[in-house]
Amino acid sequence: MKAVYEGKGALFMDPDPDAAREHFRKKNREMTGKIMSVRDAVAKFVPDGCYVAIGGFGGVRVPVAAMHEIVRQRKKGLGLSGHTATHDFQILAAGECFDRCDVAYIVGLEARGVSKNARKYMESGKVKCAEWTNAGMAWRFKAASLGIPFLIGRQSLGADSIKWSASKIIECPYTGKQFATFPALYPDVAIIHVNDADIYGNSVIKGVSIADEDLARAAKHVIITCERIVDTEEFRKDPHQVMIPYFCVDAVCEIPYGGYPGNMPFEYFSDEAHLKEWLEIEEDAAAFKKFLDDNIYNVKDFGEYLERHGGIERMKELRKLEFITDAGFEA
Amino acid sequence: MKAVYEGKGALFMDPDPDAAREHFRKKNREMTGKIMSVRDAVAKFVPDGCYVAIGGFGGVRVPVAAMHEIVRQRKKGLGLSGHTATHDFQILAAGECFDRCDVAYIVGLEARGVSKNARKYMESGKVKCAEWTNAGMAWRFKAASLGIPFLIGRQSLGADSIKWSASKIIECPYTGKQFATFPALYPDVAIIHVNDADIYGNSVIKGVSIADEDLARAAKHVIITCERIVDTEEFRKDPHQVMIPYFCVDAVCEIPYGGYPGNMPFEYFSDEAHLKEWLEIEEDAAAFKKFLDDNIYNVKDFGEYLERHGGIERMKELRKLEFITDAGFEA
Amino acid sequence: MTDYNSMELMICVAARFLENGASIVVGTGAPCAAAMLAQRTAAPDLLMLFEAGGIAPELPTMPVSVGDSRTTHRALMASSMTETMSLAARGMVDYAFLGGAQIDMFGNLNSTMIGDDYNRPKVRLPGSGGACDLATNCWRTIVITPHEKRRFAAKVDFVTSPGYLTGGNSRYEAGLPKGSGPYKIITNLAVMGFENPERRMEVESLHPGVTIEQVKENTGFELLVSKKMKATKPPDATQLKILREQVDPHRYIIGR
Amino acid sequence: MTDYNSMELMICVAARFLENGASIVVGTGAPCAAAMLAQRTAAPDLLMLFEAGGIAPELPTMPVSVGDSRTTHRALMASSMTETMSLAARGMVDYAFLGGAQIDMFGNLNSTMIGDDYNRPKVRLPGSGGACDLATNCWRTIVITPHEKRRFAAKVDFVTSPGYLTGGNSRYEAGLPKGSGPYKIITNLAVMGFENPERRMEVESLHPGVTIEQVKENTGFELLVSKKMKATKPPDATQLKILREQVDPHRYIIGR
Repeated sequence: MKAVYEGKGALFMDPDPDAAREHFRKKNREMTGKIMSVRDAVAKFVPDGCYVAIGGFGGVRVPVAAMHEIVRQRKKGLGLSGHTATHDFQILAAGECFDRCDVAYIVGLEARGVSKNARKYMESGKVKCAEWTNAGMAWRFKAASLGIPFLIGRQSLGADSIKWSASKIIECPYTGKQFATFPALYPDVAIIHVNDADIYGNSVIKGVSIADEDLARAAKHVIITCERIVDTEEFRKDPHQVMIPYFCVDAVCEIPYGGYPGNMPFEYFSDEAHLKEWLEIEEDAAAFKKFLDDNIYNVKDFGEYLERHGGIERMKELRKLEFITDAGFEA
Repeated sequence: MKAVYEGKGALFMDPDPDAAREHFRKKNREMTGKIMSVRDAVAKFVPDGCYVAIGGFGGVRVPVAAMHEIVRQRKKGLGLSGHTATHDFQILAAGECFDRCDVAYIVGLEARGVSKNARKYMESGKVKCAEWTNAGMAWRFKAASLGIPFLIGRQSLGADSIKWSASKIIECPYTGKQFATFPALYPDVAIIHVNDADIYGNSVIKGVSIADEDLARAAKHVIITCERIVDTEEFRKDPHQVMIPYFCVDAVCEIPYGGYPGNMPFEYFSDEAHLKEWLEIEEDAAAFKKFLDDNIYNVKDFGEYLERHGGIERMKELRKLEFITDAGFEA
Repeated sequence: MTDYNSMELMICVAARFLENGASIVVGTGAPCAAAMLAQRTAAPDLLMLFEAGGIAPELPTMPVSVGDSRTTHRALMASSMTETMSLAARGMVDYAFLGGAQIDMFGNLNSTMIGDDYNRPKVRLPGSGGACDLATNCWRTIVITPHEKRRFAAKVDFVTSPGYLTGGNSRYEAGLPKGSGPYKIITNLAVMGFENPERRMEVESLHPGVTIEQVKENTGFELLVSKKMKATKPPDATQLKILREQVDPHRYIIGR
Repeated sequence: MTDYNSMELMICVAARFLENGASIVVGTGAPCAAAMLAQRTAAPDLLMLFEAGGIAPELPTMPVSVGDSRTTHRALMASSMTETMSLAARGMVDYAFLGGAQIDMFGNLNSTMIGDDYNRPKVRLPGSGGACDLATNCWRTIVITPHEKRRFAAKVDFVTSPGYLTGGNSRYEAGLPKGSGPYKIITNLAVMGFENPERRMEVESLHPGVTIEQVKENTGFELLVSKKMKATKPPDATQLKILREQVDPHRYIIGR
């Protein structure tokens, strides 16, 4: 099959399902307990240089505790999927943890503004990029989850992103029309924050799933961070809940408020004041360095970070805000 | 894009997403009530000659009431997707309603045996076939639901089915490996039986979905038959339930026990005795003709059919059987 | 005469383009306000979709992310990005609102970078997000943007979201779906469309008190002017009341 | 010595091939009984999957369809066909049981038709269902079948589910996944495998009281005989007790 056009962007990961099959063949299918600390999970499954994909979207259901841990452990040379990566991207950019990135949406925080530091990092030349779209990245995870090397779509046709991506343009053998190809993306590790999980990794996501059902299936390793551990019996009682089955999962870390200061649907709303603080302090390099020390590097764990930002009282307020929905997002 | 190989099987429906887009552009997105009788729904949305796809699988969650109605209205010249079509296939074959079929699994009823009459019909030369697989058909619906003209996969490679399908073999532009293509299938109408629906067509499926979430999105028209109508408020209270949104749906028909004598997960188990009766009576052509008269042609509606097979008392037994799971399937 | 600011004007104008029974993928900010306003006026059955998977919510307030909790508040489905994006690909989405740092005369939008070297951008912008996807597959895209010369550029530095590309049939020749494309550009000065064979940006209506010269002065390329150019119908009192009291009572958007 | 019938024998033999921690797509009948027996003996953590979407159920009794209610009884997920089929495509499924009206020396199976004209079959069989899909993508396929000359055919009338095709590397040259393919054929007479470079069917063990001549007489093609051929280990008392009392107390399968 000859492509009509080939983008010259980097393909950071092998899209060959046979390579992935060799890995998945060896993946554990026993129901073994996988509880560990987020520190151990990051140490074990996020080696320097590996390719990481983050669940959630736009500061919503983002595994912030794991992001902090990656920065704290000073991971370097990671590959990153920037799939409407906002506060998560901002944190990893602050740690200069990655040096290559599949971009769909980065540096911004949607309605909140742009991370000055993340932008600076991306303008520094230190990060090699390939340029995609949100649906393009979703298609790449879906291709991987279907065990096929690519999926076609029209997104990126006519756009400059295709030049800087690893998409190709092919002619459909049925219609003769042009479509772009989206190569399967099998990340080395996916980190996904969920509402409920059992000790084996069966996981329930409330609110929108974004592309996380496909991401969990595409990734070679999966770290689940969850608001709470529940008994497997809860899932067996009603088999319509689990979105990520245990055999996709390698580590389960219980971290209540692990998505703070982001929004965790059906749990707590985002702490817009603290997110604003992040954005503002980035204006001043020295202050930002101290801010990172105070909030990540010199902090024992995520629990201590939560304490520094109001602890359980603040969390209770954010829970209220999640359910008292007419309060507006700046409350 | 040149195909390495092209199956010579028929492509009954146009896989071009642009043709489908023109249809979907005009599809109603208002929340208008769509309640109607199954008689009216079949009369309106299943014209002679159209291509029909049936939800459910293997006698499970099959819209039997609608199948009877198609036979009773003596629909002719239909196209049919045979995606582990068992009792539904048997009914439509008894009515000789279709003359072309995309085959994945037909004429059999899995562990129950083979429908002699359906087999005879398929051996008669009256039905033009193309040969697929279950995953192949699922892939075709998924391609349609993704708005793309084809999806690739390995199923059918090396198999003779590919010769009698409209699959082609292409070389992956990333790996150089061979994959089969599965052209999008946009049926004219899908008929799907569900547990709960509201008057607009928002629908909840309990148990396995088979490929019905994709089928509902692929089909140009969708008839929902449901065990019960529920208030939309039930769905708005918890937005994780609805699998088929109202804007895919054209008709909603409330038919309690509408999947009888099949199994309806979380409602009632199959009536194996009656299914056996169907299989056995097909051995005798004259007796089968009378059986069809008594059960379909000379029956006013599906309610009368249920009455003839024990009515509410029998249904209560089958409900018991669904929940008393150690009774075995021949009880 | 009712008093209003230019954000209110743009939102009210945008809301009027959304007819009842249409579907729309909604972003944060002004687009969301316009869709909410339309639902509360002429288009109660406007089907609201969010790119991260929120389907038909009853929005209690403005979302801060297109994936946040608000987007599934009393929604019919909490689904996935694939759900929304494939709805668009199937032709089930009538409208999407887009934005960008630059727009050219064919409605091509840039939200990726400023500069001429992709590997060393002068300014790195967020990128497509879902914008390119929606610009590709939704039937009609609408842009709400301030009217500034540097934004309305002769050439965008990067085509993030394709409009009519180089005009004429070039959009469809590139493989984009027939009949789709930019529909209206709504600024603080005017409304523009592309209803001409070259598919070039054309002024369709001028906002109250604005002259065509003002519009041209603030545009970095040659604008066409519709022969049927008229005055923009200003916001009416009902629109403003609903916008201010129900849609954005905290003035997050209209207070900008 | 324990007494058993040949269905019980085949099920017990098949169960022993399923190791703990493996995953398997289960069909109705004997395969399901074998998987349930394995779970209750050496392989409690055998991950049971059904092609219609039932994931890891605790089966209360034999399903009558691979999509019926039993397949989601106390399951971890009630998912979709795409879920199971894509698990297989990703290499997450170790075993599948298959069947057919005909099988050839390379393990190719026919469940589509008897005859030589596709358009006018002498006998129309159900077709692939999910068999071809599983034969393609699962790592190892196992067949449980009666040993009859007309079934063990020199040439199958239709390759529904590809085995090793024409032997050697032909399966992989056709694009099927490396390392996948037929693993064991279990009949009422013997167990056969394909552990040779030609990928031809080879007798690995003879059931108690069966001679190699008997096997050959009931086979329509030339069988290889493994140099390491041994006697099949008969069902043990524990297996039979569990099979009869827990797995199939109604004797739906073992009573056939």
